[in-house]
Amino acid sequence: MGIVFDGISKVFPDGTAALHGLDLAFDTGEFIVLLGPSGSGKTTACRVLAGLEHPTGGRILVDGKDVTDLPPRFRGMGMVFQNYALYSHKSVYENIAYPLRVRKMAGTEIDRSVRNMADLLQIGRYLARKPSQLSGGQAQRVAVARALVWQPDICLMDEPLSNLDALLRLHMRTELKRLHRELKKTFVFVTHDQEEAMTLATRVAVLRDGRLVQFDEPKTVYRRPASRFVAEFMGRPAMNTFEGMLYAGMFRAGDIACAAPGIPDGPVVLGIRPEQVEIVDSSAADAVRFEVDVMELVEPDVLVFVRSGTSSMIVRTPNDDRTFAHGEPLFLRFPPAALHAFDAVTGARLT
Amino acid sequence: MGIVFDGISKVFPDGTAALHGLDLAFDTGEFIVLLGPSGSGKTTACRVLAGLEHPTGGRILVDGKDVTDLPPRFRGMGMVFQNYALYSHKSVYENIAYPLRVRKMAGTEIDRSVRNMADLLQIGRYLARKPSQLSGGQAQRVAVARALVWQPDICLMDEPLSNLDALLRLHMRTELKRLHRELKKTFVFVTHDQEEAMTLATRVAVLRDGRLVQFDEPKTVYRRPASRFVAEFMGRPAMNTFEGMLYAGMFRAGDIACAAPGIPDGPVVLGIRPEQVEIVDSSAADAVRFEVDVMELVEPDVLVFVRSGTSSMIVRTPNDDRTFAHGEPLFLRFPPAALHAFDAVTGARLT
Amino acid sequence: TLEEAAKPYSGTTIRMVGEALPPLEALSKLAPQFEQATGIKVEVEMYEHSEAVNKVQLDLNSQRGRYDVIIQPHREMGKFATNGHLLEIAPFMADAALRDPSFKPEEQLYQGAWKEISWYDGKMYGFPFTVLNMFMWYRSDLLADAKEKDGFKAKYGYDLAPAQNWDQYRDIAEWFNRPDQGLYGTALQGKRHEALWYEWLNFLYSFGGDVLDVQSGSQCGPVVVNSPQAIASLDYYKSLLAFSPPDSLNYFWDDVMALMQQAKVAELIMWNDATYAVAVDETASTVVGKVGFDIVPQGEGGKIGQLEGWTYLIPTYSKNPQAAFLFIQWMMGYDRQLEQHLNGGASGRPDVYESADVQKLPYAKASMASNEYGKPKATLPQSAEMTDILVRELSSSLAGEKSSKEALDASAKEISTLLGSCAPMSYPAQ
Amino acid sequence: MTSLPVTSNTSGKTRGAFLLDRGVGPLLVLPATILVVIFLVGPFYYMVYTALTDLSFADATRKGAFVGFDNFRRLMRDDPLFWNSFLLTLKFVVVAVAMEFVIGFALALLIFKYVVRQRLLTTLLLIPMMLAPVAVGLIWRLLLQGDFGMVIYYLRAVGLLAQNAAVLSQPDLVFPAIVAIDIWQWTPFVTLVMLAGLMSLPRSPFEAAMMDGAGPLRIFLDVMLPLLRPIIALVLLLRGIDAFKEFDKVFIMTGGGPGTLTELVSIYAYRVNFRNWDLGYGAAVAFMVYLVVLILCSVFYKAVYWSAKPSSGLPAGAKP
Amino acid sequence: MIDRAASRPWTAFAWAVLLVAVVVALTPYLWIVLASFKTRVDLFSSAPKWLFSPTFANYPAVFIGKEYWPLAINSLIISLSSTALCILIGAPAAYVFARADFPGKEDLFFFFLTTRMAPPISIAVPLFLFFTSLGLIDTIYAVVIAHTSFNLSLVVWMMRGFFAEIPKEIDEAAVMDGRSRLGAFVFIIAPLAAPGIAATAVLCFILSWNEFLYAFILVAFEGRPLTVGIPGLVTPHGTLWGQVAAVAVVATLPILIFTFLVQRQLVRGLTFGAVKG
Ligand SMILES: Nc1ncnc2c1ncn2[C@@H]1O[C@H](COP(=O)(O)OP(=O)(O)OP(=O)(O)O)[C@@H](O)[C@H]1O
Ligand SMILES: Nc1ncnc2c1ncn2[C@@H]1O[C@H](COP(=O)(O)OP(=O)(O)OP(=O)(O)O)[C@@H](O)[C@H]1O
Ligand SMILES: [Mg+2]
Ligand SMILES: [Mg+2]
Repeated sequence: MGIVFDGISKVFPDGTAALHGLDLAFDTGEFIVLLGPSGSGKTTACRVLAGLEHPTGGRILVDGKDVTDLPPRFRGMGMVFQNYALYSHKSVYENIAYPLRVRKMAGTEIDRSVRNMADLLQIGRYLARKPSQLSGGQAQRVAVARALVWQPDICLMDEPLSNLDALLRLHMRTELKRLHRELKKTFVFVTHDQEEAMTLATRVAVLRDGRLVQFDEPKTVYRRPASRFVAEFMGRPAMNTFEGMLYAGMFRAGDIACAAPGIPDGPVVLGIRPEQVEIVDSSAADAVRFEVDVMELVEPDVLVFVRSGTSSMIVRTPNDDRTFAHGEPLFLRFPPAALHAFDAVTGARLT
Repeated sequence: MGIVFDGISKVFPDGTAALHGLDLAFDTGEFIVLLGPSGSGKTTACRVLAGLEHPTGGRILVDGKDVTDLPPRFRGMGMVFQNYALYSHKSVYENIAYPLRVRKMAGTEIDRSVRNMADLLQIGRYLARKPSQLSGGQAQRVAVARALVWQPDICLMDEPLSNLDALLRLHMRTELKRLHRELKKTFVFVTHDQEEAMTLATRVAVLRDGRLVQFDEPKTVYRRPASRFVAEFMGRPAMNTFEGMLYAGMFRAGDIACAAPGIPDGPVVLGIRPEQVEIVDSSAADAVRFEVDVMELVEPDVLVFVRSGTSSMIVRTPNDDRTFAHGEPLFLRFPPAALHAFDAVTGARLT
Repeated sequence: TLEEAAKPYSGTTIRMVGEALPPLEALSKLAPQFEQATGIKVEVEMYEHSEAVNKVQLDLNSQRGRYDVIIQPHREMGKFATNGHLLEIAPFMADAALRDPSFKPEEQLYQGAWKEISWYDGKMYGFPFTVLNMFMWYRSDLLADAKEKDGFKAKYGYDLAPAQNWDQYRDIAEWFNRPDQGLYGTALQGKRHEALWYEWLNFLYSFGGDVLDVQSGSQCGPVVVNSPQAIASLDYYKSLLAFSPPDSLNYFWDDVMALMQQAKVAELIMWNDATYAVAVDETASTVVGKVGFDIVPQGEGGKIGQLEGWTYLIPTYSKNPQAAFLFIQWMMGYDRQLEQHLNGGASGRPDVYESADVQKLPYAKASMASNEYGKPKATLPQSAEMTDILVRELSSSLAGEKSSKEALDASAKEISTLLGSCAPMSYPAQ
Repeated sequence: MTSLPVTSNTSGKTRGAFLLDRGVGPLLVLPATILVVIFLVGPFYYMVYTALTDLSFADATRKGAFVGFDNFRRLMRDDPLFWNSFLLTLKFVVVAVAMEFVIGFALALLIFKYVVRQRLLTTLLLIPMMLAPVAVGLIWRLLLQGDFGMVIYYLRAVGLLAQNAAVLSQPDLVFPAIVAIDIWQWTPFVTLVMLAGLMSLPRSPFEAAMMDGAGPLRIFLDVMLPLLRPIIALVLLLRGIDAFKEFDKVFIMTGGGPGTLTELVSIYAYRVNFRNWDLGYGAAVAFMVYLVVLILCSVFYKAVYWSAKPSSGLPAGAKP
Repeated sequence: MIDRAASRPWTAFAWAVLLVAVVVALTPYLWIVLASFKTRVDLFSSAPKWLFSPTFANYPAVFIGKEYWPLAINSLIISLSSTALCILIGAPAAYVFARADFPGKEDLFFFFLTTRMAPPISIAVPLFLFFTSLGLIDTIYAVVIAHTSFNLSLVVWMMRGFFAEIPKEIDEAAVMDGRSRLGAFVFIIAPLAAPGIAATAVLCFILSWNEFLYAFILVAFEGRPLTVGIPGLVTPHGTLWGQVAAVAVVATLPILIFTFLVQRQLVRGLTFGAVKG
């Protein structure tokens, strides 16, 4: 039982291929997060699942039934559109109430659910407004409310929090988590915020150019990225990568050299996350010498941009008010456990 | 010389007051970031500065000239609208080229600038498309390109990166930084992403309900928030706060007690950032006992939600694969240097 | 001579307006001759009937004098004359410099018609452009048919021939009425349209009735339109509906003419100036040579048809009235009249009818007779409104909304109130 | 022509006024206003004045002396013809416009939904509207001509019409006939405008409604109609007003007959003005018509258009 | 709903309905086209003749013989110029009504509609006298002005609706890009409102082209348009049906062409993807 993208492809009339035979299957009750660069097909995937776009190839299965040709309203899915798509002629209240009215819910019932939802999203004060009188974030929350209020079996959310401030986002995050726990509904959630992805997802699907490149638990996606692309896509800042040669457990790229045990010899791309690089003093064994380029304060941490010859990298370390002056030498150590190795050509994970 | 909001207030026809006598002054060439909860008046502030809204009170000064009644086109400002506002009947290319055409730039000139800008924002491939054929992030980048291409003296950007993925964001961030450095233009930048704010801003203006609550360098805003509101608004997750009594350098709230030197006695709100809380073992001096509620993995860190009696808080610590089981006791220490104290009533900073 | 008379006005242009009809087209073809002779240019504007009337009304009332010669149905005379829009002709006739001695209207025109069409209140305002009247058309071939003759005689006891009185007229209509064969006894012009009024007047007059009890159209007098004769005439008229096409209540001259041209009617009452298109024009008619014409049948009032006409007039505001007069005078000359008449006109000059060419036309005699017996109808300022009232009431009566008496009583009441004190009702309506 | 005071929500210099580079706004309305005021309002007031005089082009004794409200008194008290024709017109307008709207809108929807290249089709559908009313009158008179009419012929052939019957002379058929012909001529108008309206609708609310589980009917009622509301109001208002002035077709076809069965108020006005040249009274008639239309329209306008005013800044009260 | 749901049976049904509509709309017209090639005898044959030996006499008869061709030119001049004027003057006004906000706006807006309400019959005479005093009477200008001011109400009312459909952020974007307000309207908004403008233009053209009363009263004989000419073919000597038909047919051609051309603007979704929300 669950939702299945079975070789879904979508080519738009103008010939743009947004999805290339996307295969993706997950259970009902899961909280799926779609990640991927802009234009990778996330919205399209949602729209196909919702039935707003008809796939040019493949089938959509819900609980084993082929719903590919089923009109949206029979699919029991709610959706938050990337561009809110509010009813400009209805008040906020009516916008939220609409799905319930369509379902002939009793007036008092409607009123209760609408107000609950509105309070939950802190838009109770704007119920009387028209969408044109809302701020971006307020409008977005109305869209979310409209999608959640009737508690659809499957809820598709296309970047539903992108216009909200950090605090509100955190709040929404916990609320969504709670809802998911309590209602046991399925969520498909598009976001660019990796923290959201990490905390909300039961599983994360990473898309690239309309293809699925990895589908795993958040932890795994972060710790064992399936490919160089994923590795570099996840994490802020992105993972540092060096293209070099590996020979007898020693990796060399330019004048960088470090031990990399358990990886077959040959050309390889080695990666390490900025926060896993250790700053050591010159004396330390297998310390690699770099020069500080610039430092950037990202409370609570600092990002230190360092270079050594041609290759450069970023180091993330807690901000202990130590300053790194341009050009000053910095000795770094790459803990073998923290190293990722990818095929130099395909980018596939090696270990 | 510079831009001045002189007691700007804006009341919309329906009576909503979006800005209450906003006072804000900064120099040309600065990179100002507007932060604030949703609905706090950021967009309105931008629109008033741009001349799209006429303030119901106050004046806008640019380089000392009162431009309050000056039509937008004479203000030499570019703007990225929170909702893109692309010319749907023109191709992406024409959208970007438009400001230049209006300014009667030579065709070849135009072509060069447009393509440069497009490549910079990685939308070179979509120049022939119509806006309706773009993904959210692509559309947003077109909007950005259109605002930057003619290099306006003042560039207003209303959440210009909200729909972009982390990697692209980072890239854009550096590009913007470079542009700002090279062109010496003034930027007013609305964002909800504090990392962006930290890294881009020369100064950050925090708005709340249409009022300016703090205007400082990013570091200062983060380290010495001017009020409880700012303290709680900045940082992910937000700063922990406790309302309690302070007596003779000792702070008590419920069964929490810790040393808080150099703060006058009386009711007070004490705050500490999750990442500055230290996890110590029971033996340690002035360790406070909490119980683990849940833990949340936010690579590369973990968030530990702990509680003690009525009061609860979040601790952020690097993820060293240690797991925190629900209910297990956890001893924490609040380094005095890391404590923030705010007035219990006004919320104003005390130290 | 004309040339001398025209000297002073040579080079001027006179503009005239009238209904778009063959005679006017003929006139505009003749105009160049006049210009050659006199150097006076003539511009002709041709509009549809009511268009022409309205244009002139507006022009006269705005007093801007766009037109030097206007050709109008004599119904309008009252409006124009009483409002002083028209120049009298007498002065011109008296003016030796203008008068063409060879033109003697007193002798050369149908006096009755002329006096009705171009005079008002005893004053002369112009000369007839066309003298129009209605008479009986019948299918000579059918009436001459031996089989029909026998059958008819057998049924009605007298010989089948062009109707001399209204009873015969109805018998013939009844006899030939065979809708299944696509033939109707007659065809009434029952649409709510002047045509209805014109047609009915023929019945009214020959039944001895009238609208007002007066001697000339310009007089106001007692209203007699609801007299017993009038009611009788309307009853009779309605009785003919039975032998008339189903759509008669929406027909006017256009339709009945088409019917005649398509050989679908045995007899009807129709305009003289339409005869050409039916009896002569092969392209339009299938019954050329099969139509006979005669003055309307005999009634208590005798053999009388109604008389209508368009007349040349000169507006008070004309910029060059003399030139206008010269042109009119010239047009009234025999040759031009003949020319016009042969092109579908209806001249006001008896001598034109006597000419050999005209005599060839099958309807010449009928026309002449009718012109002699033409009876005036009101040309008072309110005439148009009177017409409107009658048309409306007649139409309702035909539609069966009102009896003949009710309809005519109503008309009488309205007309009387319209004309005021000078027009009491002779036959009080209850 | 003064319009009823319609209170508008304007609070000093608001966004709009400012956006229009200040003052430009009213300036752009000026030419239109001036033109209309000079060439329509001027004559209109002349007409209103005339209505208070006895002016007549026929009667030499009535040169336009001021007579106060005599004309109106006569109109109100003793002119059954006017009221008769007036009610007839009301009936005509309501029936015709209603039908035109329903049919026209339906066609527009079908074209919009099912026809990809609608250019030729629409053009053909518009043909009836392209014919001059004068021509339409003549043409239909010919088509319905009792003995040679093409339509009549086939009506009889298929037995919809008795052999010895005809349409325009049949008291019970003539009014439906002119209504039908008006529908024939003006339905395209509705189609055209509604089609244009549909074309300019945004897409997203419809998708949203689909996701909210609304079926085609609900979507039509809850999303499309409200969004089209200004256009719909416009169509109904314009058609209603123009139908009230319907003249040429009917006058040519029936001349108002048989009897007064099809004498629309405009035909009546025509007789008074252009036949009897009783301009004073004619003006009174015209003014009366104007007044009623004005009232009807402003009621309708407030009821429908106003509440759908595109830029309604006031928040609509939420339900309890 | 907004996207074509192409389900077979429905499409078929739709086309069936549309076909019927086209037939109903077209047959009378076709009949007239045929009539224009018929002799009076053929025209009045008791059973409708669809096949007959056509005559080509009617067209020359009326356009050359009766010299009607200049009337067509007049019609063209009048309609084109008044339509152009209408759009030029009316569209900006409508735009202001859609966007700006000034005291008494709605009253003024409604006022435009009221200008349409008075029966032309009784406006006509005053207008005639007025133009006479202006000295414009009997000139083409008179009708053009009359038609323009008369159709303005239509333009203003129709266009407002269409402009209002366009998100105002687009004007704002244009203004930010350095356009004047007017510029934004002319170069950005007008193109976006193309469907509306097209429909409006078509209507203006048709209404002006077919208008009778003003055209008849205000223009001189030389300048009269076709509509005024048509009744001239209804004579007591019989309505010249063949010629009436010929004129009617010719009269519709320009509109047909104009409409067909303008229809290109009648495309959907011009504003899709403009703004978010
Ligand atoms: N046209 C309007 N009419 C009435 N109220 C409005 C209008 N536009 C904005 N507001 C209100 O003004 C306040 C400020 O709006 P603004 O868009 O400036 O907020 P914001 O800081 O941009 O929020 P966000 O981060 O969500 O975009 C909000 O409460 C909003 O509801
Ligand atoms: N209507 C359309 N016609 C043509 N191409 C389209 C259309 N809609 C989207 N595309 C293209 O399809 C690709 C996928 O679009 P999609 O909106 O799914 O991306 P996305 O993952 O949602 O990106 P974003 O994160 O920016 O929203 C993009 O390259 C986009 O340009
Ligand atoms: Mg997307
Ligand atoms: Mg905003």
